Amino acid sequence: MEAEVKDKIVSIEKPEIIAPPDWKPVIVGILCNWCSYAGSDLTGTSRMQYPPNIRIIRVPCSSRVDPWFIIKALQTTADGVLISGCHPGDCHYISGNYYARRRFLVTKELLKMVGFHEHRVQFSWVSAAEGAKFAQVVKKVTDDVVKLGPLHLYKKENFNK
Amino acid sequence: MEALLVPSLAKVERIIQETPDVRTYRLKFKDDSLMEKFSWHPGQFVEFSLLGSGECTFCISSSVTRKGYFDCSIKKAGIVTADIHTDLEEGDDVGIRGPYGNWFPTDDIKGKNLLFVGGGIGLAPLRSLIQYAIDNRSDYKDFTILYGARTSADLCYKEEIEEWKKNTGIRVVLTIDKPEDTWKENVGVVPKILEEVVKPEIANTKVITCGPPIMIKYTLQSLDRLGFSPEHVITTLEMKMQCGLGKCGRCNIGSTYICKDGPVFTYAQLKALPDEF
Amino acid sequence: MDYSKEIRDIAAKLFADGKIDVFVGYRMNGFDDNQVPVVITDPKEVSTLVFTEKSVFNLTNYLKTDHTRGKRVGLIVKGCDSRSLNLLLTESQVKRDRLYIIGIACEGVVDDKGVKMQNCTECIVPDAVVFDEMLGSPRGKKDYIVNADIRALAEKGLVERREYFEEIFENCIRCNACRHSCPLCYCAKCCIDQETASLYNGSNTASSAFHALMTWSLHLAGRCVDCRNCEKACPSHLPLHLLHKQNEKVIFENFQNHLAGVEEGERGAFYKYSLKDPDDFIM
Amino acid sequence: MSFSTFVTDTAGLQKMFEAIISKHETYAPVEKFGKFDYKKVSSLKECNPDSPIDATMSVKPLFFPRASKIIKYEASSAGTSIHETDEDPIAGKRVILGVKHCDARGLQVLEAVNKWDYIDSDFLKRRANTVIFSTRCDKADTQCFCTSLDYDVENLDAMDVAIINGPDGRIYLCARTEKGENFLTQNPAPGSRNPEPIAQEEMKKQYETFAASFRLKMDYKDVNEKMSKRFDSPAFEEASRNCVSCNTCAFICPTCHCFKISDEKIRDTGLRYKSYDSCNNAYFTLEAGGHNPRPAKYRRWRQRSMHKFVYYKERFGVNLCVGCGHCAISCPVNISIFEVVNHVANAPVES
Repeated sequence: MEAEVKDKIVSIEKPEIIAPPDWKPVIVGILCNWCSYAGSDLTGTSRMQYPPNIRIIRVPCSSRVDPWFIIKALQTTADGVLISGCHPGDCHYISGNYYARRRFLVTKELLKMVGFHEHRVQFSWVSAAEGAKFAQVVKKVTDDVVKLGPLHLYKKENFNK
Repeated sequence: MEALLVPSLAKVERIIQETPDVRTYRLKFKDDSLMEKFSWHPGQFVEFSLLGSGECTFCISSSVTRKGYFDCSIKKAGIVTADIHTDLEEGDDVGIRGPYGNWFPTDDIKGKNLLFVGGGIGLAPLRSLIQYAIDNRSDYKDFTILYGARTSADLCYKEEIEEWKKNTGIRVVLTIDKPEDTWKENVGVVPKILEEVVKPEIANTKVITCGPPIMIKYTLQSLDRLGFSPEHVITTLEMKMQCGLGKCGRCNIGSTYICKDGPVFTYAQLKALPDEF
Repeated sequence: MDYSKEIRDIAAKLFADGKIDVFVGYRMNGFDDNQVPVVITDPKEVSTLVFTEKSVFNLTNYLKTDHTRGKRVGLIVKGCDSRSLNLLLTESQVKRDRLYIIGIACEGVVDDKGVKMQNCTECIVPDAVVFDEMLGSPRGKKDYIVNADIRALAEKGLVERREYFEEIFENCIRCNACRHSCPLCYCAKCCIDQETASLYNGSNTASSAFHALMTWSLHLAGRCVDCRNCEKACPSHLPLHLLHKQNEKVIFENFQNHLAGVEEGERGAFYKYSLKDPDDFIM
Repeated sequence: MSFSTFVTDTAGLQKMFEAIISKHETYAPVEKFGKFDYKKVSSLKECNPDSPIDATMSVKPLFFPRASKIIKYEASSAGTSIHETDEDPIAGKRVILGVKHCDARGLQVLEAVNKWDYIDSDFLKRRANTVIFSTRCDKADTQCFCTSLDYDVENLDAMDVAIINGPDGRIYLCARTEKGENFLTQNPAPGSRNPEPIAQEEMKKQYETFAASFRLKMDYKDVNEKMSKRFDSPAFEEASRNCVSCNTCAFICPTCHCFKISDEKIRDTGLRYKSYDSCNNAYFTLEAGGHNPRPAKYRRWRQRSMHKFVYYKERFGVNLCVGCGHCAISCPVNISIFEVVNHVANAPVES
């Protein structure tokens, strides 16, 4: 189920950079504790498969995600970022994800302007019952990032994957 | 590569929990030849780095006469020291640069009575000199060590203090700020005990003091009242330092670089500095 | 637009009545026709006050310094300045009853070279929104215009935009002047200045500039009032407004025409939400 | 020891610059967003050696980088290891074009602090490996006051080659150090020749016109002396009142040399950086225990101005200010160190 990497993948933002043959994307997944994290659990317990490229970070609520986290992930190891929370109206804290939604849109648009492909940072609503959807989302994000190639923008010098 | 700022690796040999928030780290350079060459005077400091956290300035709290290791006593205060307390274990590696700064005038004080006045973690730099003086006992006359802390639990080097007490010619006076049930020694702040209990001889005595700024302030005043001349009072001054080399400009007080011209000053020298510490 | 005389009279009166301890205004810089802010505590200095179209700096920045904290302050605000003041008030950074605000119906200010500032040509709220006293005749709100630079950038391709911004981040020297001169950056310790090693970002690389400027602008999104203090302070002359204007545009277009600090008591765009906010970008 | 002078014209100078750029690693002011910063160049078209002083950054970062790596370290199960960072990219032989006189003087002043006691060999190595070409300004900018300070601008030897514009398109190339002399002999300007005897006079005249164009003038001895007695002056508070503590002044100053040491870590590898810091920053002297010797803004300003005009002078015999005016130009509220020190020096003393 490992994301398939064909040879000669170029970085979409920096076409001069060609991915090494053994390159595998790193996706940082920031999941809300109450829905998406439980959803990803369900994916596992239901034995559904999804790409192992995702590294999951659990947060109490999607509104805990400061745009800073996304910037930080992109600046260090991530080739792509997935942020997932409860469906609108289902927030454990009643309205957290409504606040988060606003921030996500602005962050996404700003990153797009400074030269990141819009598929680098993706968002999803996954409930605790949607194990299959979680697998689908991760698959889509990974496939997208594989198409975009490695991220080489503003990486910290001393990072090694 | 900034050649001056590169540390050498040292190993933590032992960790001694002195008080709830002070630990003594016994260190030894990984390179044995470096350890042999490493020599310092009491009162000097090193730049201690926990790699992956940051660099901090600590005085060496043991004497060069005790060979094969050196101690740093570290109180938990900021980000790096908190990391040192939580992350650093026996056998781990740390980076050490040094020794830097000037030192207690070990020659000038020869043949004199010594009065040590320490408060809290301020005993650490004094310990280096006390150990040095004990190991060269014949060079110095009588010692008095006045040491105070907030509570009895905050007294550092408890075992060593017991040993000092056994030595002849050393008078140890301990004090804590507030009375405690099991506490049998003095109660009261250091300057008060200094004037009321210690009552030091003035002639032929050198005073060496270190402690929190507020203690230093009042101790210096009491020493004045007791009639010590400022030239005979020696203190060590701590400022925020980063390079230890007289370059980074952080420890400037007037045209003095505390890291190069200090940290040891006499009270007379301190009086001449602008009031910025 | 010259209200120097009126402002001197008002300031003198305020001092005479004992209503203020400090007055923050502008004076001539003493060598050419440009002005610098001045913090006055002595009523005798009132005569140095001026206000013309050269009065550029947003004075609400001084509300976070020791000279004004806890004191009664007289202050001159233009349209954009008053928006930032409005936000400081709603975010409980200053107390309204300690301020005496001279609002200006602003006709736009000019930069050092005498050219009208870009933010003034696109100004939405020229009149001060909070004030105790208004100078000039108010002309009401204007329509929102998308910044010309943002429009130009939107037409460029991904690689072109990336190259342009890479240049910006590479030329940043990480002095943090933008942040210090921003009236709305009042945090005691900024999250960008983390000293913890795994979060440290103080090196002078494009990467750390990207981190600092992006985080900074996103923390100001929905609050930035486009006063351009940051650009004035930037020693590298970076077009920092691009980041803020982009956020402003997205917020205006998607969140019920929200503009920071225009309504009294209204908080930044990220302090509220609507059920109708766009959702289609989320899977 | 006297050094040679050559005369050439604009075209000759251009050709010489082109030859230098093609042969040597060359740095020169490159414009980005209306501001010139010293960068590596590969052709003369990219840069402008005659960049205006008010829009040019200091050359200091080429000698004292804004952030330099000290060490790289790695932790593994076998223990920690310390590695050297990559070879310093800017320590090789190189030429810098278009350095201002004041900027070059800044490097000379900085040598004192880098040479006392512990010797910062990196700084000195970068200095020794660099040939600096400096054009004397024809006219002072509004914030300049270099002629009012304790160095001889006319015969400054902080640069290796001084370029002076004479009348009728004549350009004089004066070697000022041995390094410059050798460099000029090896890389002569095409068509350059030894000057006529009138050259000295013409150069002097150029200097006189330049010196006459200054708006700001002061007597540095007087300021040094008065400042040293004004530590407790309330004038520091007045002068610093409208400072917004943005720290720009320290970051663009050609002589400020305070730095901080900080670690950056990702997983088990880390880098230690030495990067600029400013004494105007409230956190500069904050100790971990919470004690801060300079908590108020005026105290930090006092430190800054006293360091420039009193402390450094006491310690190393030179003023730490070179009169370039960069701080005043870059300051969002136009506070000039000139104004501050003069305000303090001339403030009435309370009896």
